[in-house]
Amino acid sequence: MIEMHHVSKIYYPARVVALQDINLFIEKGEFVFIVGPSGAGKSTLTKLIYREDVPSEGRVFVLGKDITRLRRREIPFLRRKIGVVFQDFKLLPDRTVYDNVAFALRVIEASPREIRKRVPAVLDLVGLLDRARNLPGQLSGGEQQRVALARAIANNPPIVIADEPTGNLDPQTSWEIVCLLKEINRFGTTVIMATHDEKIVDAMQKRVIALERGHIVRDDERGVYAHEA
Amino acid sequence: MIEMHHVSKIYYPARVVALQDINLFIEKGEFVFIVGPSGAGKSTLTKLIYREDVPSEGRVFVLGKDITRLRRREIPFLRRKIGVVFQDFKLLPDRTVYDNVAFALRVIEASPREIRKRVPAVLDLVGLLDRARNLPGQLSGGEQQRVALARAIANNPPIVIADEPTGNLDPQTSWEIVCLLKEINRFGTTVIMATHDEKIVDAMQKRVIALERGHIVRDDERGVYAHEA
Amino acid sequence: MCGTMKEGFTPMKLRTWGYLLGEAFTSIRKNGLMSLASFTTAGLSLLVLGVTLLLVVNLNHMVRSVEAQLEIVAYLEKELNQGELASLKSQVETIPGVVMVNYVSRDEALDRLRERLPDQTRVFDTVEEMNPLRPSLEVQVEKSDRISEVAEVLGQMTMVEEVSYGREVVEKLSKITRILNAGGLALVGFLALATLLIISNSVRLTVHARRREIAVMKLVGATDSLIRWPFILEGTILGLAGGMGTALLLWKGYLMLVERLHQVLPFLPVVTGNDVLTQVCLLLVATGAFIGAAGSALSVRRYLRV
Amino acid sequence: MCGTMKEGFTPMKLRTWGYLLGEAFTSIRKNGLMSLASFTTAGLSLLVLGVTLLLVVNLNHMVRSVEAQLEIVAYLEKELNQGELASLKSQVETIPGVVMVNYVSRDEALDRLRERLPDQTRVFDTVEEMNPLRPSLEVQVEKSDRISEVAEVLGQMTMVEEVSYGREVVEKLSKITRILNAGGLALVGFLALATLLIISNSVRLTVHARRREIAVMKLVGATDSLIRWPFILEGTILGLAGGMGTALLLWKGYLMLVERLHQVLPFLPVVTGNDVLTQVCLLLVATGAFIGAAGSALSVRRYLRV
Ligand SMILES: Nc1ncnc2c1ncn2[C@@H]1O[C@H](COP(=O)(O)OP(=O)(O)OP(=O)(O)O)[C@@H](O)[C@H]1O
Ligand SMILES: Nc1ncnc2c1ncn2[C@@H]1O[C@H](COP(=O)(O)OP(=O)(O)OP(=O)(O)O)[C@@H](O)[C@H]1O
Ligand SMILES: [Mg+2]
Ligand SMILES: [Mg+2]
Repeated sequence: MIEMHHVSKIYYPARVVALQDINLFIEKGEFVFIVGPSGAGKSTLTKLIYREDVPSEGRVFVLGKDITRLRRREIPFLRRKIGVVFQDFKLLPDRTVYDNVAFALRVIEASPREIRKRVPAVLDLVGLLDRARNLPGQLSGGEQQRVALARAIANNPPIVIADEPTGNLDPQTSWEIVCLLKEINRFGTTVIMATHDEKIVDAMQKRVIALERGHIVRDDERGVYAHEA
Repeated sequence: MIEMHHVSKIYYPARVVALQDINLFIEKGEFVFIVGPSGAGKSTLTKLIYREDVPSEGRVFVLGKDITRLRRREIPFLRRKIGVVFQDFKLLPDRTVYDNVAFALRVIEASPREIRKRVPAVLDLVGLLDRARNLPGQLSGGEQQRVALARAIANNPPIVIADEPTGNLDPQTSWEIVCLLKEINRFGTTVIMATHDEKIVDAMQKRVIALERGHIVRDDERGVYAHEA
Repeated sequence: MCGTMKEGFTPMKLRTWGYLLGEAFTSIRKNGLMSLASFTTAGLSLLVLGVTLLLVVNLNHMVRSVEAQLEIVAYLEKELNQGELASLKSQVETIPGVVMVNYVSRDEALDRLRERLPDQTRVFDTVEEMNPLRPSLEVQVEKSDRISEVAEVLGQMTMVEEVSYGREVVEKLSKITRILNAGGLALVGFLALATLLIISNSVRLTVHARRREIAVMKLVGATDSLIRWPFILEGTILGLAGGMGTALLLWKGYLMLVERLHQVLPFLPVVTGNDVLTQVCLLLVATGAFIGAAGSALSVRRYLRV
Repeated sequence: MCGTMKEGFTPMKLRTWGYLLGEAFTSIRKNGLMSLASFTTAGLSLLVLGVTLLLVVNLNHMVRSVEAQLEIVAYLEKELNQGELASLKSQVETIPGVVMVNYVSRDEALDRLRERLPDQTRVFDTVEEMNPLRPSLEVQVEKSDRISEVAEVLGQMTMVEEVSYGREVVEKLSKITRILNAGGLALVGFLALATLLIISNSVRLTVHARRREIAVMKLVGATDSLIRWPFILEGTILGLAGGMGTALLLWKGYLMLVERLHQVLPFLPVVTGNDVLTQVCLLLVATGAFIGAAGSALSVRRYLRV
């Protein structure tokens, strides 16, 4: 479902090596944690999957296609298949919570009926149905993060990427969100989650890919956040 | 140093009650954690201190002045005394890391010599001296967060407010940052930190104020994140 | 599975178009002050263009009407009888460019001279009984640059003794006409260009202000069309509104001005026909809409490469 | 400790001013395309204003020069000798508004009439020996609307038999002058307003694009001045640059045009004096700088309330 072959990413002109010689296979339906210190390359890795960036070297296959060779016109259709919770949320500041979530359905030209049904449903899942009419700027950090999650899962994409989706949430709410992702995963969605939350990683017993300075230093089937504390 | 008397904050028109009847005294040199679930009112509480918002009711005293009665012209001089790590960083996207940090010194009209000395020093403290020439958009989430911290402490303010300053950091780096705050606190700076990190709160053994739905539900001298898990 | 060519070419559904139009209106409403800025900018630029257009049209019209008063005088050898006159007249009327021919007898000529020089009455009293003036044909010509040709043809006719026309005046006038036309065209062209640049600058600034939003939309999977069209529609609506506002203002204003001018300067030949005004107004509305649409389309382009 | 009144009034240090100017230039460079948009918008609007100004100035000049050719003819009872003439002349010259006085004897009058009517030579041959014309004083008046007053005074003088001036032409002309002046003033006023609005709209759009940045700066403790001044300086620089570019273009363009016009229409009385051109150009530069500064100052205000 997602494959990376000898992928490197170097940011110019500063020549920052964000990723180096990454080889990775993620099957359909997997639940993968990506861990590693700040600046290790976790976000960069996810950006290569939904093609916010292209690798400097190597090939990335997503859903059976070499996305490093995608035409400009085809990119939106890739992105619609991948729901992303961005680390900095990337909500549209001038639109209500409702419209932010609805936007993910508008891009796939869903019918108004579908939108009216689906948006309240996902907002309810993240516990923000009563804030639908607010603008993102009127929500707390954790609430905004949950709106971002609602948008990511709104159109039932086959892949969900969550970059630090609990960074602004208390432990209790974090657990609820992770359970939600687990539930989605149980119904066949591939979930990739970059996180710093030791407790969650350790408790979930899922595959853990550990990055450090752009290298994969560990890839365990039922891993933990770190071997040595 | 910071006092709140019967403070309430209600956001209109939705009538969201963010804080209700808060009474609070924080002495000079204290280190205070503010904890609580998502949307409890932690950020709102801090916003009242540096006057991003005014309370709907009650009085707030900071550094001996009733800041609910501050004139518009006086507000900048309050804010210069308070270094804030915003939950969403609030870096200037068009300026380099260096200029972002230097800006906090420019507002107090520091001399160019001071700026040239101080900016690299604080960037070194947060481990980002080599990224000084980058724009915020070219940094990882955790790196941006550390730039925000560097800016907050750059002009040695008597009060530092850090809203979720480790939300995007791995445990290792989080500890380093907290130690940095502790160090600053040891030299007399009052530190107020809103956080969701159980481990840090429990290990630090500092004062903990717990909020829930706008109420202070707990205020312990040497507290922990939560009594019951 | 994803991003096949076929998907890339799927046209947008009808309901999506409705949504796009809604987006455009919502955006205009939300960015109220900015919309107002773009609207007034477009309106004002078009107004300047429109005022200049009308000015040029009127100047042209005035020069025309002065030209229409120009005439060639062909002095005849002797007074003509009815038959001779008719044949000469019809002959002259066939010369290309001639609009009207008028015979002036010797008596008429003297009467006119007397009128022209009211202070010199005593001179004419003296010559009354022995009128030394010649009969003439007054020939009116369509355009001033035709006059010299016509004069030449007239001069070669039998019975015509001498041809006279204000050669200098005619030459000056036809030069002025040419310069006015060229200058007016240049001015209108310059203003059209300025209007285009000013409006599209204003649109570009609006798009620029929303560049981060555009980037986010693209990351969530929006096609270029889905992002582009609300901007284009918004630009079109604002340009159209600006154009229509301008047209209305210009229409009312011009009619009022013409009426006022008629009272003060009844002899001034201003263009009053509604058809010219209609054309100018339609042109402004069309220009506004076109520039708004094209400006948006071009401006948004830069920000789609995300 | 914090926010005492005294602090609120502390003026900015000199080095801060240097920093602010640096900020303005940096911002212009960073927002290259947007700066260009504002610059061209300002430049074009000012150019339109400048072209119109020169047009109005020239029209006025032309009307003036036609007016200058207007004169009153005061017919005298008899030929005057040297002494009489000198005293009458000096008397007439003291009438307010009179610019020049010229005596025309009977012989001169006949010669002129002959020149004016070259086709009627035979008439004059007839009257040669018994010249019926009267001697006259030609009086030139400063402005067309002074003519009727002056004529009246002249009429009441001894020795003056009759006063004559093209009453209708004069009246038409003074009406036209008034309308041209009013119209030109209205046009320039309208364009100045349009320029002001267009430029300040453009500035407002730039400021709007950076509203989030402004909010962040305020939260970090920046005073209003620290945020406002880079914008004001940026606006001033762009407005100044726009004004200077325009002035240069206008200067070169006008001189070229005047030269060209002189070749084609040597008789056309265009304004050639460098002083008028200098004034117009300085006005444009000043207007550009002023509008840029004021537009920025006003636009940034809305976003400072954070
Ligand atoms: N556009 C860019 N230009 C230059 N360097 C970049 C750019 N984007 C990312 N980097 C650098 O690449 C490295 C990896 O970044 P990335 O965002 O993948 O880290 P991360 O693992 O997500 O870190 P965090 O946990 O802090 O979010 C970092 O050092 C970052 O500064
Ligand atoms: N401008 C606003 N308008 C309306 N409601 C608001 C506004 N700002 C905050 N709120 C609401 O007030 C409540 C408290 O918000 P606050 O940001 O203080 O929460 P928090 O404790 O910081 O949460 P988190 O841990 O998620 O950051 C939330 O329910 C939030 O939605
Ligand atoms: Mg990251
Ligand atoms: Mg918060």
